[in-house]
Amino acid sequence: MIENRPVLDFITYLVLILGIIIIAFPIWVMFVGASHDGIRMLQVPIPLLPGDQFFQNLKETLLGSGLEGTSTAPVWLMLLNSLAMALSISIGKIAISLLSAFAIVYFRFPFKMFFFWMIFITLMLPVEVRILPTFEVVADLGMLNSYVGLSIPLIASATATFMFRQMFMTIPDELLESARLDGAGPMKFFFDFLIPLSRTNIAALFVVLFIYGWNQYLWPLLITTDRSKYTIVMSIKQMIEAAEQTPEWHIIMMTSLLAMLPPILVVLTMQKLFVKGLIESEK
Amino acid sequence: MIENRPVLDFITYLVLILGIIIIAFPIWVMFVGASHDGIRMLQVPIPLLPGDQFFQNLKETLLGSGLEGTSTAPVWLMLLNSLAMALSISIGKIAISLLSAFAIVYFRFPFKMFFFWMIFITLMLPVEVRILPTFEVVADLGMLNSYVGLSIPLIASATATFMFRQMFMTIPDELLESARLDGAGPMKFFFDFLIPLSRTNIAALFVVLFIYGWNQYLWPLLITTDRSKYTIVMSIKQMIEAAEQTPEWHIIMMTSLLAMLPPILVVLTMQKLFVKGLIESEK
Amino acid sequence: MANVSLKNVKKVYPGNVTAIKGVSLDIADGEFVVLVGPSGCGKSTLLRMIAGLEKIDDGEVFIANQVVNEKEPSERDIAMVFQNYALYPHMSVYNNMAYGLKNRKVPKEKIDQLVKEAAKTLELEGLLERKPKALSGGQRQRVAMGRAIVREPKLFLFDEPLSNLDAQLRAQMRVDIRKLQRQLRVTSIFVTHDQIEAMTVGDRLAVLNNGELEQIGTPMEVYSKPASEFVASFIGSPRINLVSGEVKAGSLHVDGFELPGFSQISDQPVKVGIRPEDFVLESTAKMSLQIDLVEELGSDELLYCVSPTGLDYRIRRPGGSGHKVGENITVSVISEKLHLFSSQSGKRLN
Amino acid sequence: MANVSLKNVKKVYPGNVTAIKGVSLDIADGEFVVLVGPSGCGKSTLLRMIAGLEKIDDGEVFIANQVVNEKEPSERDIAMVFQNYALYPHMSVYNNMAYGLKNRKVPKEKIDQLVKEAAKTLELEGLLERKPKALSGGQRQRVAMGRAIVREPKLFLFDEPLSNLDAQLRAQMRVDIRKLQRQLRVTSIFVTHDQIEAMTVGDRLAVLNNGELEQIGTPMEVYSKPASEFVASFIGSPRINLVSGEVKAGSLHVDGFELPGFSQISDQPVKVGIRPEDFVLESTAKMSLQIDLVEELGSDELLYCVSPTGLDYRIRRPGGSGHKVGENITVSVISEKLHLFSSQSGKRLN
Repeated sequence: MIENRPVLDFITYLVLILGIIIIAFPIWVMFVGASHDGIRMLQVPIPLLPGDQFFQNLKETLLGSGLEGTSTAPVWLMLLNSLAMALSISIGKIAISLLSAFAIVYFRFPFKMFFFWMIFITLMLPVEVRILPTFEVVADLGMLNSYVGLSIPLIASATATFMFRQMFMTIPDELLESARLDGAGPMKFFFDFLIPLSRTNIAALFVVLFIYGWNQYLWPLLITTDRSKYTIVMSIKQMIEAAEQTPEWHIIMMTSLLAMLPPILVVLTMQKLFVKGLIESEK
Repeated sequence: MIENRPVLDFITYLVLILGIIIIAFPIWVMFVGASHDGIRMLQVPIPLLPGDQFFQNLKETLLGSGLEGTSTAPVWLMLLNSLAMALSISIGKIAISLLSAFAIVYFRFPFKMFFFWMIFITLMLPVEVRILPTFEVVADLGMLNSYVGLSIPLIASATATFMFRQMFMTIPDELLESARLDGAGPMKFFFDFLIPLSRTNIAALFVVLFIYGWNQYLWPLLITTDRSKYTIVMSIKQMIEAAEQTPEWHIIMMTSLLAMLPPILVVLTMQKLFVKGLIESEK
Repeated sequence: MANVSLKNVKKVYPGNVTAIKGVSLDIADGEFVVLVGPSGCGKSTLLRMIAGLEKIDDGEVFIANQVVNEKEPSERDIAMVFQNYALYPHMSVYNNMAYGLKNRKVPKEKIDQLVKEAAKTLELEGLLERKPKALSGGQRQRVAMGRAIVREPKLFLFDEPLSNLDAQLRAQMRVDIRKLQRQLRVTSIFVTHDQIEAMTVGDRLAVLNNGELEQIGTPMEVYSKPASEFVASFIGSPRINLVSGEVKAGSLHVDGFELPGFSQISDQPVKVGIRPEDFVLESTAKMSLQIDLVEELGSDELLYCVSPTGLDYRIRRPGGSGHKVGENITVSVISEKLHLFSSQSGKRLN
Repeated sequence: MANVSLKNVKKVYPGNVTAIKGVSLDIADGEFVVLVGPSGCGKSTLLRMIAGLEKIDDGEVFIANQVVNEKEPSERDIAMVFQNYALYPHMSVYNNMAYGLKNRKVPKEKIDQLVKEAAKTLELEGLLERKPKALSGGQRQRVAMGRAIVREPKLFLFDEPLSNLDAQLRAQMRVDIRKLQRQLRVTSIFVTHDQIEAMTVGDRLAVLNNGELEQIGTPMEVYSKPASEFVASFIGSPRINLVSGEVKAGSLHVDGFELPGFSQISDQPVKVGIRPEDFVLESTAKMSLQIDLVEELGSDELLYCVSPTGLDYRIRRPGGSGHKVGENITVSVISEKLHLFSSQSGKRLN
């Protein structure tokens, strides 16, 4: 590779160190904040070392209704709602994408190109862009305030279809032909070959989609009016607003720590497959 | 490829046709709604053919302040704000990602793996996950209600870095070596080879990131309190709420049509490169 | 084990491109036939039509005297070895070999027995638990062979199975495949673009060009009596010398010489083919050539020569003769060793 | 144009793997040297060290009598043709050739003139505006050559430039490269794993094995007097026959025979090498062999034979001899044609 050049090196380091400060430091502040009591958090300077109130705060946050005086659901219920939404979105998207990529790559059917472009359009116009008409449809179908309404419209998108299409295209035709000679029909090929061969891609996609689903804000805000269907990310804006009146920073910090936790857990458990799926160069 | 099977065919069609109904029909309804006057839109049944008030509505929406009685900025200003945010995010992300992918792939420097993983973490924890601490940092730096505050935190993420890393990894080493023999230094290689070779990838990424930036909701909502910095997507929720009191559906439909337009325009102009960048199989 | 028969088989691609222009071919039970030709000649397409991986647009394919045009590939009872081996990357060697048997609902113990036998034949016993990517090129090739033989099919199809191996391994596998086929006696069709492989691996050789069968015969028939100018120039390394000439009143006029004794050929312009090894170096010979380049191949050497009229000739001689660039030599060729082809049709005349 | 000199050059990879174990080599001005060896022998690494693409861990590389160890590749004034050609995919053929000159700040008119000259030499004139992906394999190869010669460097480096071409084109380009080098008289180093290419393209041949230079000499020297068992088996196709034997009291004992006349060799176990073409078929000869397989190559044929003691021999004969599998033949070899190697060191003994 290219030799070292001192000036370029310096710039590289600078950029990277700045990146760390912007990303890592606030997370530390958040963790520290979640481990002190409410009074300490109002004193200046803000503490930079963890306190001893972590589990006390955890209990208070999880079982209480978040901040006093706000009208959100209890945090444990919001976590559950978020989890249900994130899981339905990620699993639903992966299942549909796998099937449609399979259809596009391996089947010849009339108007194939037409359908291909229809799928393509959803990629160009994600749900946020057409959020109003989508809201209308969901409302008309009576799916407001339901898990189905929360997840279905976000499932119908094509990003993942394209990823699987790309993946399937790299599978040599001879593999399919060899499988056919070995007596494997289309569905057998799908389950015996495509799914196992896409393993790392599925894992990587699951992580990305779970985080995507977890972080949805605008859509849940639109379609949930019932407190019991609120998601955790929805509470954050409300808490910041509430903080202006009752600055219970220890609870706010703990809530946002809890909101961060599931994505991190998913990343950590899937990490090996995820990294493989992202990094793996095609052989 | 696999032969046709009638049952599979039927299912494929069903799924695809359902997809079209869910996506295409509401967009039509929206367009129709935007072309009638306010009174017609309140009558039952909802019109299914376009009316003649399109340009009247357009003028009213663009130059007025959206819905009467709401406290949002004029729609043209919101469009401008959205555009500024979307462009800074997409261009900033592409520039930073290109440079960091270049550093990761082509330079040997100490702690390379450490920095690699730091970048990786931003991929696992996108801005939404760490939104509260990020808000704190931005507020402390006095960047609330500014374009810089709107875009910088959303720029610092690594998805695109990985994409470019993957792309650069497919460039054969011999190309770099040949360029070195031809007297090209690192920066010359970057501009003469990596940028032109990533052309389609840059275009595809630009489209995706523009749409991503355009559709940001939670983050602008948090950091803008000044009406003059509101983005167009922020107005949608407010309009729906407002619609319960003053159901000016023709204005709402026109606003959401306008909100859809820039992403669509970007997609259409970049379409050829975008499709190439997404579809192109590595040779 | 079965005979295979093609009857005027055609393949037309969209846009009316005829890839296979009516090929008829009979392969006896247990025979080993090689399809050879340059890339794009349709040899792989023909093989894939026999396998059922490409539709047959016209004509009929018989396997064991049954028309198989409409049969699924898996119902034709054939096994195929692909150029890139097409091993299943997520399965162990054992499962790669067993997969086809499992799909045929062969009982587990029987599968186990068959796989182990095949592994023994191909010396793969220690590798059964490995994944394909942990194997060397030669081992992968043998796994692909194993996957083919374990099913005990009626017909083996080989699609350039040796082209990804290095030269020494290729020479070795060539001999191994030949011996294995002799031992199993399964009818086999082998596609290759390599003329040395084509000459050595099979019982008969079918030379394809441009979707048409140019010649079929044993390797020596094809080499010593090429049916067309194309076959003459394709088979044989170093390449045959081809010079333009004319037959006039029973005599061949070529490069300034007149050779009698071609009275059976009517007057016409011809192409004259001379194999590089058919030149005889004699001090009294008529033809005088100047050496332009000498390639020493060890056991042989190849002289690139120019005639006084400016024509190029390749002459093959035993190695170590000490010929130098710039030297003049005189050579002759006996008339029986000349190959005459029509300038119009390219077909053999003598 | 310059001489090149390697002085005890070494390459050590992380983990103390020594890829190049001290190679010394002198190449005269204008000479064409071929580095040949099996994959992994270090031949490409050595070439890349001369190019400056790999660090030299020990020893010195001289180009035109100057140490270049610390020089950037672009400062060494060399041109390299890569195996995959490494053409710049986003530039036209013209720009591919002009890019290096532009970076050297050559004036525009001069670039234009040089590129057009090179294009003429290589018959690329009609293709200058095309992108590399619109070219055939052979054309790409010529563009890569053009990019090298247009810079008029001191030294050409070729890294297996012909391995992506088909057999006929390869034979053609081999001759073309040789003629071009003769014409330009630029010192050249050519890396290949193909022993036929190695024999024919260069003035001298350097055989590498396992990071060490086994032999250097003209092709015929290397073929007729291989310096080691490795060189004997690597150079020459079909492969040399290698049989274990023993020298005892001046006589060679091999496969049941005793041959006198090896008194200059001390008593030790040896490997005996016999080239397949060095067998003489005589009805009165002592050695009786049974034919196991006949490969007919047209002009030649290769007999795979088994001796009564079970040893395999490859014998090369002129084509069309009509030998059949199962037939018994008697052969002899004259003692001068035997190559004897030490069983321990593999070095040549006679």
